[in-house]
Amino acid sequence: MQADLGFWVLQGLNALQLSMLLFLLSVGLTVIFGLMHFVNLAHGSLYALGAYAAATAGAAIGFWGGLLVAPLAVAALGVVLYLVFIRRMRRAGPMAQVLVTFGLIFVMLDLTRIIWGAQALSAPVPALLDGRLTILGVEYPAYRLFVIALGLAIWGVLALVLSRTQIGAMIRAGVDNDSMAACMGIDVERMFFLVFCVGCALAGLAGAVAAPLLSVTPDMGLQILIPTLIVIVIGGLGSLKGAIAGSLIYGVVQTFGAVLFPQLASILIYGLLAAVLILRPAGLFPAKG
Amino acid sequence: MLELNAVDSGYGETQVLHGMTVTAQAGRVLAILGRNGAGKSTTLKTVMGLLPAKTGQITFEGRAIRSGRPYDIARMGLGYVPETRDIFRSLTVRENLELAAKRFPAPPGGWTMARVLELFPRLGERMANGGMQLSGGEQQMLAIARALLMNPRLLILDEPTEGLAPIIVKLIHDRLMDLKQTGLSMILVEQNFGFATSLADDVVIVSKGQIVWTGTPDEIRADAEAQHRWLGV
Amino acid sequence: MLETRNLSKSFGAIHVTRNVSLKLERGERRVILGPNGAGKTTLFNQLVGEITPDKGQVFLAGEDVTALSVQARARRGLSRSYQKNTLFDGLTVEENLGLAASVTHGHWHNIRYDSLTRRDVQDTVREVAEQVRLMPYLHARVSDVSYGVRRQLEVGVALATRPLVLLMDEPTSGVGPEMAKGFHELLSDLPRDLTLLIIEHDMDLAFAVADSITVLNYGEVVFDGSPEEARGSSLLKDIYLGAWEDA
Amino acid sequence: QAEDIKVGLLLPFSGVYAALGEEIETGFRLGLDTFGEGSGASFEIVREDSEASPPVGLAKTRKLVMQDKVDVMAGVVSSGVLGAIRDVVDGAKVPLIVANAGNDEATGEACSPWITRMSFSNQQVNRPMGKYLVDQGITKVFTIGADYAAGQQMIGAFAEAFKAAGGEIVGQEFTPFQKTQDFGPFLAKAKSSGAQAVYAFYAGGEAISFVKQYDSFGMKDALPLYGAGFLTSQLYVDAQGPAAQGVITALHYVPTIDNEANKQFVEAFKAKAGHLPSEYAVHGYDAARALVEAVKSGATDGETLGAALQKTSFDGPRGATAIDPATNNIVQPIYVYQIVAGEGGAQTQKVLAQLPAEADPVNGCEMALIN
Amino acid sequence: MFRHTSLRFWALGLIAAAAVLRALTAEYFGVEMVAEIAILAILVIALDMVAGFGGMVSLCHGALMGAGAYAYAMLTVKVGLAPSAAFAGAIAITGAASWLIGAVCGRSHGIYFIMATLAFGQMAYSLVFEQPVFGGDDGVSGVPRIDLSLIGLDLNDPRTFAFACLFVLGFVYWFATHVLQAGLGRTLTGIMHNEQRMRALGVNVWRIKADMFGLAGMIAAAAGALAAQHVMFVSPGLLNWTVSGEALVVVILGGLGTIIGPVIGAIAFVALKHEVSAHTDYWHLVVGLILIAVVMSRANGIFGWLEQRLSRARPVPARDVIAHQVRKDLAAQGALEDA
Ligand SMILES: Nc1ncnc2c1ncn2[C@@H]1O[C@H](COP(=O)(O)OP(=O)(O)OP(=O)(O)O)[C@@H](O)[C@H]1O
Ligand SMILES: Nc1ncnc2c1ncn2[C@@H]1O[C@H](COP(=O)(O)OP(=O)(O)OP(=O)(O)O)[C@@H](O)[C@H]1O
Ligand SMILES: [Mg+2]
Ligand SMILES: [Mg+2]
Repeated sequence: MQADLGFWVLQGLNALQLSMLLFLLSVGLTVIFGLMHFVNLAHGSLYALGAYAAATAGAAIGFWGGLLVAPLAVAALGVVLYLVFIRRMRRAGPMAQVLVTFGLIFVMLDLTRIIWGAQALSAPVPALLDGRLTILGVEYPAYRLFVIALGLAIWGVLALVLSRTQIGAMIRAGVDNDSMAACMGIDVERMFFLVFCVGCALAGLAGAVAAPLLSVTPDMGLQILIPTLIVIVIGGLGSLKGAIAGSLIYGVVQTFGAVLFPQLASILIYGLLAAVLILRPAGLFPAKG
Repeated sequence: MLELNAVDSGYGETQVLHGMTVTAQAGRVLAILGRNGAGKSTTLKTVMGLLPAKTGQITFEGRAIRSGRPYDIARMGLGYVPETRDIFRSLTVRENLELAAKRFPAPPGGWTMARVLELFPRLGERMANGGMQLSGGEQQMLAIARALLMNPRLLILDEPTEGLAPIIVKLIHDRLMDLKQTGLSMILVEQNFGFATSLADDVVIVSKGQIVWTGTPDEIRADAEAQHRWLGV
Repeated sequence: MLETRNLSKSFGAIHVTRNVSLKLERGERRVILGPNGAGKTTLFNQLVGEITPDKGQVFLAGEDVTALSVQARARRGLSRSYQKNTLFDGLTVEENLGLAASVTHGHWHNIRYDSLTRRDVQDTVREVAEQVRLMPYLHARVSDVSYGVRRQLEVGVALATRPLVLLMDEPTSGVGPEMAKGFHELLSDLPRDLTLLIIEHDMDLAFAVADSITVLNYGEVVFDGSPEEARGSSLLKDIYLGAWEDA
Repeated sequence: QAEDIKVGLLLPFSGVYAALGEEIETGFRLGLDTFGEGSGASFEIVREDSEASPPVGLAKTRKLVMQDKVDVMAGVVSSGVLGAIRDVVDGAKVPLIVANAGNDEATGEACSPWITRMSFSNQQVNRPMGKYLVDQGITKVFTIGADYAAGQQMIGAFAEAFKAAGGEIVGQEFTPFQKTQDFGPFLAKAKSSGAQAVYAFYAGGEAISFVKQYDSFGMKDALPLYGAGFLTSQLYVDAQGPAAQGVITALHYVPTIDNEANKQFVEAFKAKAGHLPSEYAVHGYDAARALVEAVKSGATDGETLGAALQKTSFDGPRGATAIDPATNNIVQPIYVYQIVAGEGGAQTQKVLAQLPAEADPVNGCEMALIN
Repeated sequence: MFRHTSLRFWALGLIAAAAVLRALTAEYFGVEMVAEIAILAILVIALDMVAGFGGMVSLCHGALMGAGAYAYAMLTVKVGLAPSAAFAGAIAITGAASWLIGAVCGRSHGIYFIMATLAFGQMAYSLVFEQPVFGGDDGVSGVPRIDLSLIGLDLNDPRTFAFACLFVLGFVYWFATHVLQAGLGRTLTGIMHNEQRMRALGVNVWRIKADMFGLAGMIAAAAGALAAQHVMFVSPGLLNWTVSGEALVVVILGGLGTIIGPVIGAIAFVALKHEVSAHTDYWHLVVGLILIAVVMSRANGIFGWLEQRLSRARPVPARDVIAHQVRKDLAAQGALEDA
């Protein structure tokens, strides 16, 4: 079985697909995390919310509508969260932030249960992507290929925006020393607000993309949180490169670990995380800022 | 140009400024002298909106700026070089400079990247370095260069010569002199008495959060008693 | 007491120190001069072990310490102050000094008693506080005192370890003339067998306290001699002093 | 004269199993309402959230027993909680009607006269499928299930019966419990294993993801999917959608079972909860009924209730149901069903076969009868 | 730096009196709650020791406690050791493991430290969950309590057991505050404020961190061994990261870096949880909201708030120090990357 090329292609695609889903999620978190030094543990809940929004909206206006609505809805929630909590917590340091967002996890968990019930929902795969395509002699679900493509596309866009615009430098300056940045006429507050909203929208997008693939349950956000954190810590906080590298490493280790060393599978990734942190205490590709 | 009138300010519970009243005239250089801990830096921070003023008025070109946000105050044309320099450590030297240069386009004859690098050639050699890797003196140059690139109407310098080699101090002195000649208004907080008095048009001395002495450079040079009493020279 | 041989370090293409060889006798007081960015602080960092040199050795009291960690060198009597304050900001001045003294007196790793209330620690704290004129501030929190006071504490913490060799990185930058003068007195009060290496930009102080002067430029030792020689050196004037000294 | 029976209802009302807790509670209350009328007793329910966590469940059980002094307990979703509280209820001699937890030991080596199970046991649901598959001409099977005690018991019981009937297990995979969201890697393995069919056990969110992903890889045609009926439980088929069509599984209850008792139950439950009942609902419903029957037979306190519960037997929604006096486990028929398209695009269960009720082997249970 | 202010003594006395009173008078469940609170309080003291005084915000203390519980359960049930020997054994084993974790993770700071400890915690969780020796998902039952009949005590009596837990809590409180006031604790606090300077003063930073983490691990193990005896059952859920998260919540709710604060946090948390869950299934929501409100109040937890109102000597909240430290670290990393 292992000698068969098809097996490697298929599992490789599986790994890539998982990586891209994690990338969509972790990139938002890493941007908020690394640039604003804001520890948003509720990021997973935003993802869950995106999935619920996509499932609900999808039922009414179809998958593509849901894919559009979910990020917007989550970004809107992000606005509320920012105005009510985050803005006041920015200077409070990671401990307070961990706690407030830890509290938010539970609040949002129960809120989803109250609104959507405790039972699992799901979103259908759109007709356009319902089939399978053949790549390198392997039949593979079209929807999963779509996830891969979407992840790569978002990566490209973000890389372009961050490296080619001054906004990246402004954000980093604000992170370094917000009062000095303000003294240079940078509206630090507004900038962070935008960053936060974009991060939230990406989480919502990840949820919307995941909805047809997985089941939509209240605790899906909690489940995905640890893998996402592992991804960004392996990759290094705040860097796009880190998010993509971490996602790929996680996807590959998880997928191939599961099929090749099933007994070790669940320990493997934690071992890897520990090893990375021992050798490179700041992750593989820490942000330059 | 900039006026403080009976300003009280401080850090949380600790009040540092007690009725600080001082005026910086347009086109002139005001030197603020005083012992360590007198409240010089606190005055500047309050002007920039980094510390809230509890009472009193602060006006810049006639507009009240008390309790404005630093962001707005900076955009009104105040360029600030803090005593801690506050280089953006995770940005390269170039990025530090561009942050100002790209967002505050130089008026004709204003400060441009090229002119600033001419002023501090040392920085030119370090353009790709991270802000953190600069030596102390290089950081000071960068902080001044950065403020100049904002092409401010009032330049506020908090101990610009601290930690600089004499040759650089001289250089900065000459450049500031040039700036002064172009009519740029400046506020200068200094420990270096000679440096300050040779640049300033007006001198004030701060002690315990209040102005205790006002005059010209010549007057303070002549007033050994005041020097001894307020500056410990 | 402290010796370096061919110490070299570069960051990428920048050579920050090139073949620096220094030799300080016991009790010698040497001032390092040099333009900004000459590599003075980086030299200190290599002496104490915060940066590993690319090549060359460091000897402390005859022992090759090049491979030793920062803390190991510190416990052999090497102490430094920083150009940029490196203090325990949330603690009081007394606690800052006490932490340093408790390491010296060997109480730092004890789980039986409070290291800061030990007699020997308290005595050292008091002595040092007097030396660096910090008595009035003992119970103030570092984050509440002015910058100048912090500069004094920066030296005080380094002194409180009761070192054999003390490296000071621009100890008077940011302190007023009065305190700078006080600092001069402080230096003259220090025991004569304490070896001092000082980075200074204040020429009056430098010439007043130095037994010898070393000038660094672009990472290289370009001058090594007595203060008298330095005063007359045209090289020093060109690269460092400029015409400012008479202002 | 009206007796007052205090019932401790221990269910997860928060956490991942909250949905099951809700179903069971609704069923239980419906059961009390439906059957309690003529019993002459009134029932007081003290409800406690076990959070599906053994230590919490244990603490709550102790509270119910020692402080609230309940006459009887009902509930328990997770086998872990059941294992944790077993000694307490056994020691305190408080009868417990298990309304879900299916671990085999509870009615095997760790059985207790005070613990009566009205739900199912893991092996009971899966064992009959071994022979059934061979009868359908399937002799090579790949099994896959969640890696925890219940998953291992379910798959294990099936595999044993399947091999006994002459089948061959060509591959076996246990996936990390509640940590696996992407089954792609395992499905690829199953595909290349040379099996004729896949037999799976999953529940909850994992069941939904598994069935959908199985379909998306296009495996249903070449490699039909069988499994324990929890895989396509009434609770999940709506979310699974058309992906579930064609999957054949076995379970002790589906809402489409054709008998009078079930019709009434389904009607009443729908009226109350607004959706079709799942097997979890029926556990609660029948647990309540067993309790009421025990009271009707004259039981008034813990001890008499315990004795009476051991003798439970009635025709309920799942057909003829009785307690096996040797283990205190339920004996019930098992239904093989397939998910097919129903009216209005919904999925419905088509019962293919009713396999006869069969008591579990005693498995080391030494059951003392109460009185 | 840890100081015993008079407010702290008052709080301590009040808590002790209330606990004894409640353990004496409450009904069954009330007594159980005392034991539950005492055990949680022991755990959070262990966490506050390293987080509040060393900036080592650990997300594996739940796992350490679980390890202690499992070690105790395995040593009694599977190895057949006497419970008191097993108690000591559990503390020793967990302490050693904890020392190693501290030594390894001590290199990283801030959020990286949190994640590194999380990784070790989850590794332990997976190990226990998946190795059949540990009973997997089903856990290990039949865990005995220590036999104190020699001194005439029966720990199987809930009231006696609650008192035993309170006794251990008292000892742990004394021990923790003592260590924090001793050289080791002072040095650790110095490291939290400025690691670089501590090194330059001659301190072996990683040793201090590892030693303190090891001591805290021993305390967490004691909490675990008590928890195992309390429910007489252990299951893998004990080691899950959410337990560590909850412990952290309790520490901050009470007041990071005050030792007495976390004890108050434990009382508040357990009481709140029981009170709210008695009224609604959505108790997570309510507790979450209250938590947010407390943290947003900008005070350093409940005790920090009390301290702010009632005492003049206002120590710098450890969380501000940590915040500052993390910022510096992150910026410094950016710089290193350029080299
Ligand atoms: N962050 C702070 N929190 C509380 N008090 C402070 C703070 N910073 C400064 N102070 C206090 O405010 C007073 C004035 O400080 P300031 O920095 O304005 O002095 P300065 O005149 O600039 O002195 P220097 O020449 O030393 O820089 C000092 O007494 C100092 O103790
Ligand atoms: N980590 C680093 N990476 C790259 N370059 C560095 C690094 N650290 C220092 N440098 C460079 O090395 C040179 C020497 O720096 P150093 O801090 O030793 O100067 P200095 O002599 O102390 O100057 P000053 O008097 O201004 O403090 C500077 O040009 C600086 O930019
Ligand atoms: Mg100042
Ligand atoms: Mg320097």
